[in-house]
Amino acid sequence: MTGYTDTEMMALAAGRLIKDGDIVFAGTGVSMLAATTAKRIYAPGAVFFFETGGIDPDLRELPMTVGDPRVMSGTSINTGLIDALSLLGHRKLRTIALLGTAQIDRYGNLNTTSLGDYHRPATRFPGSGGACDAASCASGVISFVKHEKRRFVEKLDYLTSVGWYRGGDSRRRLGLPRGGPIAVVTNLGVMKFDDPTKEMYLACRYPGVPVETILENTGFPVDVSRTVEAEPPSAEELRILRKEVDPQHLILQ
Amino acid sequence: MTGYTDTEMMALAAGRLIKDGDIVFAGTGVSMLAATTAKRIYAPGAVFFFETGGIDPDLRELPMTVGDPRVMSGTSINTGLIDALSLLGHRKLRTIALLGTAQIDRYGNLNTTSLGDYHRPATRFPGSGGACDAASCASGVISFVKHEKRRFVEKLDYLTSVGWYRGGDSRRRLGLPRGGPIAVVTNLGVMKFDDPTKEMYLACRYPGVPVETILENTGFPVDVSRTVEAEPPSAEELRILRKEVDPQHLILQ
Amino acid sequence: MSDIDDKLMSPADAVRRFIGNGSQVAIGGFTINRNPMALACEIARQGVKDLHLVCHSHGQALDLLIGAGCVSRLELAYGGNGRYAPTCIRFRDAVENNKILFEDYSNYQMSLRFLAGALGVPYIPSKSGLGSDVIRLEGFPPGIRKERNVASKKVVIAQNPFSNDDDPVVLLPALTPDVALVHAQYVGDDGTVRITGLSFADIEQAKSADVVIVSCEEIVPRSIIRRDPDANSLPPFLVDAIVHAPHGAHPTACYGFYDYDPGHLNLYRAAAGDDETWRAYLDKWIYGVPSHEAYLEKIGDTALRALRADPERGYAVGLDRK
Amino acid sequence: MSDIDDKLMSPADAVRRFIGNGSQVAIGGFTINRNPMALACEIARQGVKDLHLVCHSHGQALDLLIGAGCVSRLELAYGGNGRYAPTCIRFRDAVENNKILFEDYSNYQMSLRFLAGALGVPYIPSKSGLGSDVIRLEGFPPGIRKERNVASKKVVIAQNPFSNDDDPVVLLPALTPDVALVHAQYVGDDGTVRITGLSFADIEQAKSADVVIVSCEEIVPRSIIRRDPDANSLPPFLVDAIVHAPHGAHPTACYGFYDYDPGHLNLYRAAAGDDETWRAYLDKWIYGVPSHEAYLEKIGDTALRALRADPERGYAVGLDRK
Repeated sequence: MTGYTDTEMMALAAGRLIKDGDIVFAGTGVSMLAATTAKRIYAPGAVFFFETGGIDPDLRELPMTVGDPRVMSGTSINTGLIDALSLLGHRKLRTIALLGTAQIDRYGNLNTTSLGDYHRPATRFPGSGGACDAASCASGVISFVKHEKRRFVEKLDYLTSVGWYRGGDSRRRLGLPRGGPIAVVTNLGVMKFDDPTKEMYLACRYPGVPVETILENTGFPVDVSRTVEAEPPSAEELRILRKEVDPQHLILQ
Repeated sequence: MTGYTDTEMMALAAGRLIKDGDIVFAGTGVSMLAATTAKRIYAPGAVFFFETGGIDPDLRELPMTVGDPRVMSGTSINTGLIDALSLLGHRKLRTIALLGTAQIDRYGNLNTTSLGDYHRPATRFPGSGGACDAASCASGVISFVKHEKRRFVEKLDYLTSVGWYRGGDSRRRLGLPRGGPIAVVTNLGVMKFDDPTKEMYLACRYPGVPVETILENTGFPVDVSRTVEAEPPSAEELRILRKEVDPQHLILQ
Repeated sequence: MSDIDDKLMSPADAVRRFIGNGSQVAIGGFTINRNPMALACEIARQGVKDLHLVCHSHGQALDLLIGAGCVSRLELAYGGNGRYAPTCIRFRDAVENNKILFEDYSNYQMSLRFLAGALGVPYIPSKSGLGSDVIRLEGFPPGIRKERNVASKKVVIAQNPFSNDDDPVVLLPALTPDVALVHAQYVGDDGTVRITGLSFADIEQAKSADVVIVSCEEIVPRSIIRRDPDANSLPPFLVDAIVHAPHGAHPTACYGFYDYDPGHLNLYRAAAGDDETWRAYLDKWIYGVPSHEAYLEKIGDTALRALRADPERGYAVGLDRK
Repeated sequence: MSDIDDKLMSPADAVRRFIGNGSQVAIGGFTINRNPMALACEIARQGVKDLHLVCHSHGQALDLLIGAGCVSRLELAYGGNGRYAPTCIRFRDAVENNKILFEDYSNYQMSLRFLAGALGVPYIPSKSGLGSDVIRLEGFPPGIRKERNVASKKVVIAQNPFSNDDDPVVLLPALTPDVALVHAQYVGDDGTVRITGLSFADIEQAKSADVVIVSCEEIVPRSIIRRDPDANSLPPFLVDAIVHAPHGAHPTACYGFYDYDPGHLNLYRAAAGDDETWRAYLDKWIYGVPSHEAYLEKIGDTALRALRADPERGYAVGLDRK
């Protein structure tokens, strides 16, 4: 099987990053697809939770948003926003947040608020939701973004969710003792972050995607010296994704 | 029927102060007796709640303390300490707290912590529990205390629960915009507080108790010019108290 | 006679009695779930103006009220409805075209602000948002900062006074709205409220408000709702108006009763994108129906039946959600 | 194999593994209700020293641990057991005779301090206590103020920065204990915890702690505990040890299972008033029994049967409580 879509590859690439035992906070959209896929394929023992308060649902049907009644079905416990969002930063838990974004900079800071002037934007997005909270408090963030120059930018129009801030130890100096971006999953590859600069580099490119394509679609220079090629989706991965996770193509387009 | 005990008269005197529609926060001991009595005799439509989180229990059996399982039976809702204690100060509710105390001063400040030096007390009492909170946040406080000179004192050994503080508008100036003592129910009579001085005065004496006895047992001067004699307990009041409210004489001695 | 006779009323009476032009209103629910739609539709129908909405992540009620011109100020964390509106459409239009004043917070921040209001404390500290524009940029103009129910500052950055090290925290001002709207599954005839499934921040919102209006799917006897007081959400004395409104969250979901309505949400999306079709939507679904019952009749039994929740799973299993 | 095989252990193993000399421990329950007695007795049996207890209103477990010499520091709001001890007896002895360091707060203050710990914020403001000696007087000596898990100041009085008027608030430092002990009615074999009846501040205490030990009346299948997730109290990943201990709250009550035991509490009261009889109590009921099972055997079936809760009322109807 060779044909697969960008969204499918993104969901699988992110799902592969999740391990049994991880405590994963998932947002709306591709995040939800990656979470549901991971639960079925890679990490049935991972615990997924949602800012709305549903903890460890059975995820037998794909929730469309974190407000979907499917996130409160078959759970261990149904709570509310304050409980769920406080768990993000709980010192005894290693929590990983899956967040979509509209813009990202080289330090993994995210914009899901607006383009242009904040007070009268050219384009308004939904806003932070729990993203700012997850970025501030979780042990790590995996973000999703379409690989385009206008999205991978030198300077965000609005900094909704703090990543490595200005690099180095600037995040810690803000007063955020833990957390920070782990990976950025795009439709072309997966970016990670260097120590100690905390600058983004290209960790892997998807099968058949030339490094040049990635560089052309990134609005700032990135190190590509350590890039490897990702495994293509297996027939079984695609079958599960298409037939079991999202048979209605709610998020897969 | 003429014979009745101090505790019986106190429970009835306090119970008579409670009206249908009141939202009453009750503590342990005589408070509990007054609450359970009021629910049966004077104010079946009053809502009683407890710092432990039980709201509007049926009170078919007398709870011995606020931690008794009887405060969580037949309730409207079972919550926890934070919910219950935050309701005390809720701006849309008129809440009345019933509190026992070991010492009281002329402004209705209470001590339930200790006698003597705080760090090495001659006598240690249980401590604030929710009393300091109720005194700070409720719309009004009715307290219970045995009428003795060593309990009605010029200066408390420890100020656990703020009443009218130092009188006048000193309570408000502390940063407590509402609340304050309404009445003090003793084994000899009921004390109330003057406006605007907020000093205690004798509002009523129980049948047969001379004013002089009260003055002798109060460690500071009180105005007795407006004192009336309370109605004695009726046979029916005593029957309900003894046969229905506390048939085991758990609090009635 | 039940204990709630004086509180039981129609959506029209509840809105008329408790909500006026300029009211600050907290909406319960979350994006496409348990929005108090029967109440929101009635607010739109009565043409209330200049509402100041305060919410965390909202979708349908938020967008409808903005689109109907009822809102002049908005504090929120998120406006979106998943695939039916990745960004809420009339909300987006209002922000991009300067039709409302808006102030962005995060979900945790907004929830903690409601919690502070519920606890009766003036603010609550948090670590969330340090370094972000959510903290740095104020959306509201300084001119309204002295008005009632507008925080004097969006947030305050302070040092933790218990730490000797540099330890900044974000102080979040309490919210104390005039009115909270809640759609619940059950209300007892003693006035006790029960929400099943996730409660989102509905309970904190209700406790933070001066007035609480609860619409519900079912009114049940006191003996039923008090059989399991651990499951209950609000005591009677916090509730000012009770509205019996079956399907009162439609087209959003109500756990255990019905799912969200993809058909109607798609219809809404198609209408909301253009001023003219949007006006037609309002005429048909809001102004053109005199009541919630009439609205449901127009939606139709067949459509409602398809949304019915599986009793065990709480949602409509296998529902076509495209 | 169930999901909790690695967490399921005896009281002895749980205490040995997670509690050491000097540990800061939060005890669940309230005065005579749902105290984690099987765990507290085991702590006493193992002779743990120098515990730093943090609690709101406590009774039986508090008094036993102090009386057994396990405690050197105590932060509390209240120590009492109703008619069985208007002031807890060994607690009173320890305070009056300078055997422990103690610090007084109120119930709301202690609960909010646990809430702050649970939320991961360094402090929480409140109005409660302004003008009182609870705020004015520090119980702990300055010398220990720099130690781990001791607040650098008891409280801080600050001005509300959102107000232009004089508006003082009391800042309460967060509690983040090493261990929280909870006695619950049910734990699922997936690790989910369910408390029924009042939860007191148990949930905040558990969330504020590094380690959570839960003893329970029953372990039930995952399919049962997940049938009603709205009723559950803690998710599995917050729980580190699970101890199956039926009657694990005796002689305090456990709603829905059994009432408090007036006979044993009276026996305790009689013993605790004098050092010699108290020593005999410890020898007989703690050191003289190797385990919780042996303790229950000594209490006897007849006594336990008399405490059995009425299934509808949750307590033992008509129990002789004198």
